[in-house]
Amino acid sequence: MVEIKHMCKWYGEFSALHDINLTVAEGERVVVCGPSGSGKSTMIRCINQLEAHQKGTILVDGVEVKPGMKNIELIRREVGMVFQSFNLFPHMTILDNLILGPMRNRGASKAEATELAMGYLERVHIAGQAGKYPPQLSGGQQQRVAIARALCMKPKIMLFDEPTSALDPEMIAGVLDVMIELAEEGMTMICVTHEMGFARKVADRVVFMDEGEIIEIAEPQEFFSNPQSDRAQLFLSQLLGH
Amino acid sequence: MVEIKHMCKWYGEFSALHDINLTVAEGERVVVCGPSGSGKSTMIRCINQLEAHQKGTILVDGVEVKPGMKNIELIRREVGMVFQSFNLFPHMTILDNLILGPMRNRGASKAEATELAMGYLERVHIAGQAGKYPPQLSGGQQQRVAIARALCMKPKIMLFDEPTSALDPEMIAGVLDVMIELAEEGMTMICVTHEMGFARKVADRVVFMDEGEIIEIAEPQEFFSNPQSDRAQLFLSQLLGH
Amino acid sequence: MQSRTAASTPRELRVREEVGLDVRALTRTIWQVAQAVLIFLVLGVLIWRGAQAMEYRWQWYRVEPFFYRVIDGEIIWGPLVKGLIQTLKLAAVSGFIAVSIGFLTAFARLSNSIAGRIIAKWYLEAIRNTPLLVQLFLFYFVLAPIFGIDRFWAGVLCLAFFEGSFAAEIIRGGITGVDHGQYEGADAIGLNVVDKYRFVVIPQSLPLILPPLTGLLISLIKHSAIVSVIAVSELTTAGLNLISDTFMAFEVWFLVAGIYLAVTVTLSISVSLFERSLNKTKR
Amino acid sequence: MDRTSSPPAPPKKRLSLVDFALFAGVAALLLYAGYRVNDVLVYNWSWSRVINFIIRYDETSGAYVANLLLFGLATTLRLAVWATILASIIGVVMGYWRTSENLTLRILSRGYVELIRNLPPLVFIFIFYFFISSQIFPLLGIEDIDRSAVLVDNPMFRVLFGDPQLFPNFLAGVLCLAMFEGAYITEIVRAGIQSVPHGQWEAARAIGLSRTNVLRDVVLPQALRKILPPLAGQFITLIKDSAIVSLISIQELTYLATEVASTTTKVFETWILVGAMYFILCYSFALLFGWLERRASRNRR
Amino acid sequence: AVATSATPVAGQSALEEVLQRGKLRVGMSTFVPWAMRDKEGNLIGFEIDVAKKVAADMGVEVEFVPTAWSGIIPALLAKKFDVIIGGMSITPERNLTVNFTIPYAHSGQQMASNKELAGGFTSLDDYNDASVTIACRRGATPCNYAQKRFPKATLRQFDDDAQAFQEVVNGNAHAMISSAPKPRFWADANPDKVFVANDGEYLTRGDEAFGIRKGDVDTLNFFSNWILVNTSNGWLQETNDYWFKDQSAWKDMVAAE
Ligand SMILES: Nc1ncnc2c1ncn2[C@@H]1O[C@H](COP(=O)(O)OP(=O)(O)OP(=O)(O)O)[C@@H](O)[C@H]1O
Ligand SMILES: Nc1ncnc2c1ncn2[C@@H]1O[C@H](COP(=O)(O)OP(=O)(O)OP(=O)(O)O)[C@@H](O)[C@H]1O
Ligand SMILES: [Mg+2]
Ligand SMILES: [Mg+2]
Repeated sequence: MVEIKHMCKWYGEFSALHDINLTVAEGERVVVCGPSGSGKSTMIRCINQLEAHQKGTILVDGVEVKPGMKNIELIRREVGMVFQSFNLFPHMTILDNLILGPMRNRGASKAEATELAMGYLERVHIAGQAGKYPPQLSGGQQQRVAIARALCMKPKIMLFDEPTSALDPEMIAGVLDVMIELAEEGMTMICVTHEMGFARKVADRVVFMDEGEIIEIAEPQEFFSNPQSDRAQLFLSQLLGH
Repeated sequence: MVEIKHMCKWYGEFSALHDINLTVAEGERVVVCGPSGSGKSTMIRCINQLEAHQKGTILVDGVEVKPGMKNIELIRREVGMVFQSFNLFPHMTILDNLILGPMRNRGASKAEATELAMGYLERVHIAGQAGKYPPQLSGGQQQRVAIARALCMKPKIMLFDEPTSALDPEMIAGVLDVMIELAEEGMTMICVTHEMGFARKVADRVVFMDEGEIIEIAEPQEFFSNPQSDRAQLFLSQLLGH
Repeated sequence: MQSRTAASTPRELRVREEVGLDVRALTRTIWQVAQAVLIFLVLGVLIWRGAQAMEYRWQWYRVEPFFYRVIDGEIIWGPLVKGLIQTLKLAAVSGFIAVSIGFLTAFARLSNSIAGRIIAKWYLEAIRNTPLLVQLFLFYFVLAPIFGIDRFWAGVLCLAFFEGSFAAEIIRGGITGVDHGQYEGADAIGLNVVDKYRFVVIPQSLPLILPPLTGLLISLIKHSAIVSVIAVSELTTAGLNLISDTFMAFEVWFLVAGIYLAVTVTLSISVSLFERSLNKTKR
Repeated sequence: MDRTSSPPAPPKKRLSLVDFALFAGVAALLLYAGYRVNDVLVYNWSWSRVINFIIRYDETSGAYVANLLLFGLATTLRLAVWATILASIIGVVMGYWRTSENLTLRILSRGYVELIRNLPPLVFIFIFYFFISSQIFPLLGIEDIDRSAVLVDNPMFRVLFGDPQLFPNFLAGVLCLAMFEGAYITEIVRAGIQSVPHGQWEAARAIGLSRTNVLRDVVLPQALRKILPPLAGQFITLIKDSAIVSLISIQELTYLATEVASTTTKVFETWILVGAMYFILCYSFALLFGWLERRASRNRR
Repeated sequence: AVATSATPVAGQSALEEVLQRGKLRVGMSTFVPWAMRDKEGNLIGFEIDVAKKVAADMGVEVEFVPTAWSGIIPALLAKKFDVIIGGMSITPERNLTVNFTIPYAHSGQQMASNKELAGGFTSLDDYNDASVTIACRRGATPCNYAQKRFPKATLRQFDDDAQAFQEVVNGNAHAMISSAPKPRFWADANPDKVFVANDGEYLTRGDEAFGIRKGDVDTLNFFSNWILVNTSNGWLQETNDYWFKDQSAWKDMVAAE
């Protein structure tokens, strides 16, 4: 589904990612973790080319994505993305946020798009708010809308970038529940998160990054009980000590 | 040292403080806690009139402070204040930050002021950084500089407004150590903080506020082991559960 | 199966390898620049043809004496050079006064003084809501004789009051742009109002104020053209006089435009170079 | 004490010594001016001659009718309205180009903005005017339109564009001003577009929208809120700046004022009255826009 | 299409265009009493009468295009109008850029002086001094004259006569030079501040002519001969007298004092 080979990225002279190799099979669920600044966001943003990489190859569903390529939109439609800060469009109602993509990209009629959107809103347990504007919703609700918006594109894979870290504690559970449901339905997903409970529950593999490199890839049980690298050990101890 | 009687404050129509009564004797150390928005900052900011109150009286060292009074500077020089966000002057070196007050207010010569400042920098264990600029220091170091700056005025009382809450966990200990040393030297202080360890260790009394009112004043042992009001119980349970 | 742990390279050791020249990106860039140049060229040609269509007779050979004449081996500067000097003088003097007015007005607006705020506000409204040309006429024909101000100073003061209103807003923006915590920090160590502004607020607002203020001063050079209507002998006046003497309107206008452009662009570039060197020394 | 009681009224602000000194200073200045006018500057004030050019008594119809200066005011206003509309269109297109990924478009818009901002307005108007009126108009056939056709010579047209006889000139003036102000509006639009948080672009791209759709559906609607207030300000600026087109045979307020001053030799009265006319016009618009903005921001909540 | 519009069709003179269009477009600039506004805001004056008569003789309508003085030549070249009838005096320098007809008026230049500043001057030579300031309308005959006659004096050029005159009233200039009879009108209006220097004698004479585009012989020929005819039959002199002798004939039309 996603294949990253020897991918490198620099910001100017600063090496943000170095020799990244990662293959995610269809239906697989990967959790990425690591200290702040380790390049987690940068890595998953390269997958749909919100950031351009400079070396190596990235294949999404068999198609190579390259910086400056034409029709990058076509690939982005296959890839749903959820951000830490939701990034809903504040000037549109929830429903309009959801139907915008299907209507513009796939030429869906308004009725079709609305039906689809309402379906996903049900799924994230928020159909009652369809007519409201994003700022009127709580953070947790907004994040669930953001997930629904990504799902409306019927993506083959979902990328999550710390979807719960901007939320108040009470809100986190609701969003995680939605993500767990999605995982159980078999959606392929790559998820940057520090919610270790979530990782334990749904992840097929955990990827640990530090300083722009993948340090360790392991199954969650193994990773949590017996991290191989010193840095992962340190990271986990801090996380649990917190 | 500080005497607050029947003090009320509104922001527009919103009642931020209601009927506050609090007396702090010389050498006493008071910790103020309470949920967010309960008016803790507002209360201590009224003491040196960074906020104007509208009703009641506040006496600092026997002098009444009033909104719009002349020579409020004279009172502020008696009262040291440390903010959550340090508020160091970023365009001046650490040393210049410290000597500005003594030179301008007390007409101290540059040599005198520098000597004094270096003394306090020693005391907060940071004398080596005197020539640097604030942005070059870590948060914890900046906060210690802020404390030293306040001390350079030789204040009779120190006010702290959540001095550690903007700091990374590793930084907190250093700042708290300095504050504990200060307390042990007998400085009068009013400290808004959620560091319960600190409160237990140095506070003579703990003031618990909620919704703009003082709900409970008690000795730390009593307050932590056996809070009287429901709200304080709830608050403590959340704080410890966190 | 992927290995569990990878051997890692420390970040400092990962030099950025030359990925090789991206030929496609380079050709695209060149093509796009060429396109833009082409469009500008076409526009230029169209304008030139416009002049042609008017059957205008270009008399560029007549313009040299506008700059200088050599009489008995001595160089006598022509009207355009003299005008330029006068323009620069005008802009410098009124720029200085404008900045002073700007500071005064900004402080008046931020102060507690009711009268200060009212006067500053009316000054700003009056300037903002009337054309500069009308202000100049009023200033020169009505106020100047009343107060006995001469022509040059009438022009200078009028420009200064006009640009001063913009300077005031820039300065006020810079001052209010300083973080509120800085005011509180200054208050908390007991500084009085003057010291608070002198040592804490103004030094920090200068980096916010200076770039737009230099922009303003550069635009002052352009705006100073307007004092030609009261016959202050600056560059535009010199140009207008030449036009009415010789009727060579287009040559003179192009020359005048070229001189203004040269001056403002030179100034903009040197200011940005200066700013860059300032930023560099800061780090 | 009662929690629900409302706060005590804030203390009345009192005038301080400084205030009195300032007011006294201004008053002294005014008095001195008055004294100079009366004693030093001997001048025959004759307001009626100039006011006559604002409104005059028409003997044949026995009513008061508008005269030259009011017509000039109307022309000024018409110029400003049409030029703002056109300049906004230019500004939106150029402002979009300024943020475009295409280098050609960026260079073009940047060149346009820099050129206009670095030339004295007078010079720009002059050169551009002779370009459009000698090149563009003949191509479009504007000069040859039938100025007495029904479509052209009717009251509606007169209200919108003024005297049909002067229409080509008027149009040239509007185009000049629009090109000129367009550069400033370009920068306003660019700032508006760039004020939309980066996350909005990313989110819109992430759901696979094309660049045009991102702008049209997501960015511009949000930028509009930031753009409208400075745009209103620019309209007022345009009312003032329109005085420069008097150079090119358009009879707006300032040009007619010079004519009136010249005919009557009443320089003081003319400029004081014309200054007041501009002030009233611009200030009313400033108040109107301020009110609209406050109302809009209240509705938003 | 572009090529033909860029190079004018040979033989298409302004004269023919006017006849085809049925309308003569005249460029002018306000200049009492050559052209000015009456109480109703209409244009009146010597030039207005001349232009109306030219148009009537051609059998076409007339349209006036008031234009700021500094824009009047480019506007002519850009074909905003067919001819300038604007009190424009002939100078060789200008003649290099535009064509002039034979003169249709011969203005005399008078000087209005400030009583306080120049009251003690006994001869014109007193004005030729570095401390003296003389105002005039930009690009008109008086400016050229002043430059030559008073080379030491400072010259101030304005876009408009009224501004130049106001300078004298305000005491910023010693004197202003303008074509007769304006200096006298103004001296009459401000008797305690201003007087007409040189006992009202003309300082110099100017020759005013129509200005037209270069290379258009037909039009030049027509206008020159029109002026010739109307000089011979006395019409020009008559009209000139009406406007320039004194203001009594038309004062009521402009003033409402
Ligand atoms: N646009 C940028 N320009 C320059 N450096 C950048 C940019 N974006 C990120 N970086 C740097 O790249 C490194 C990796 O950033 P990235 O955001 O991917 O980290 P992260 O693992 O997502 O961290 P976090 O947990 O804080 O989100 C960081 O050191 C960051 O400072
Ligand atoms: N300048 C202001 N204008 C209006 N309301 C204000 C202002 N400052 C504070 N408030 C309100 O007054 C109340 C008390 O604020 P205050 O900052 O004193 O709370 P706090 O106890 O310090 O909270 P925190 O723990 O979040 O710092 C809050 O509800 C706050 O929203
Ligand atoms: Mg990140
Ligand atoms: Mg607080």
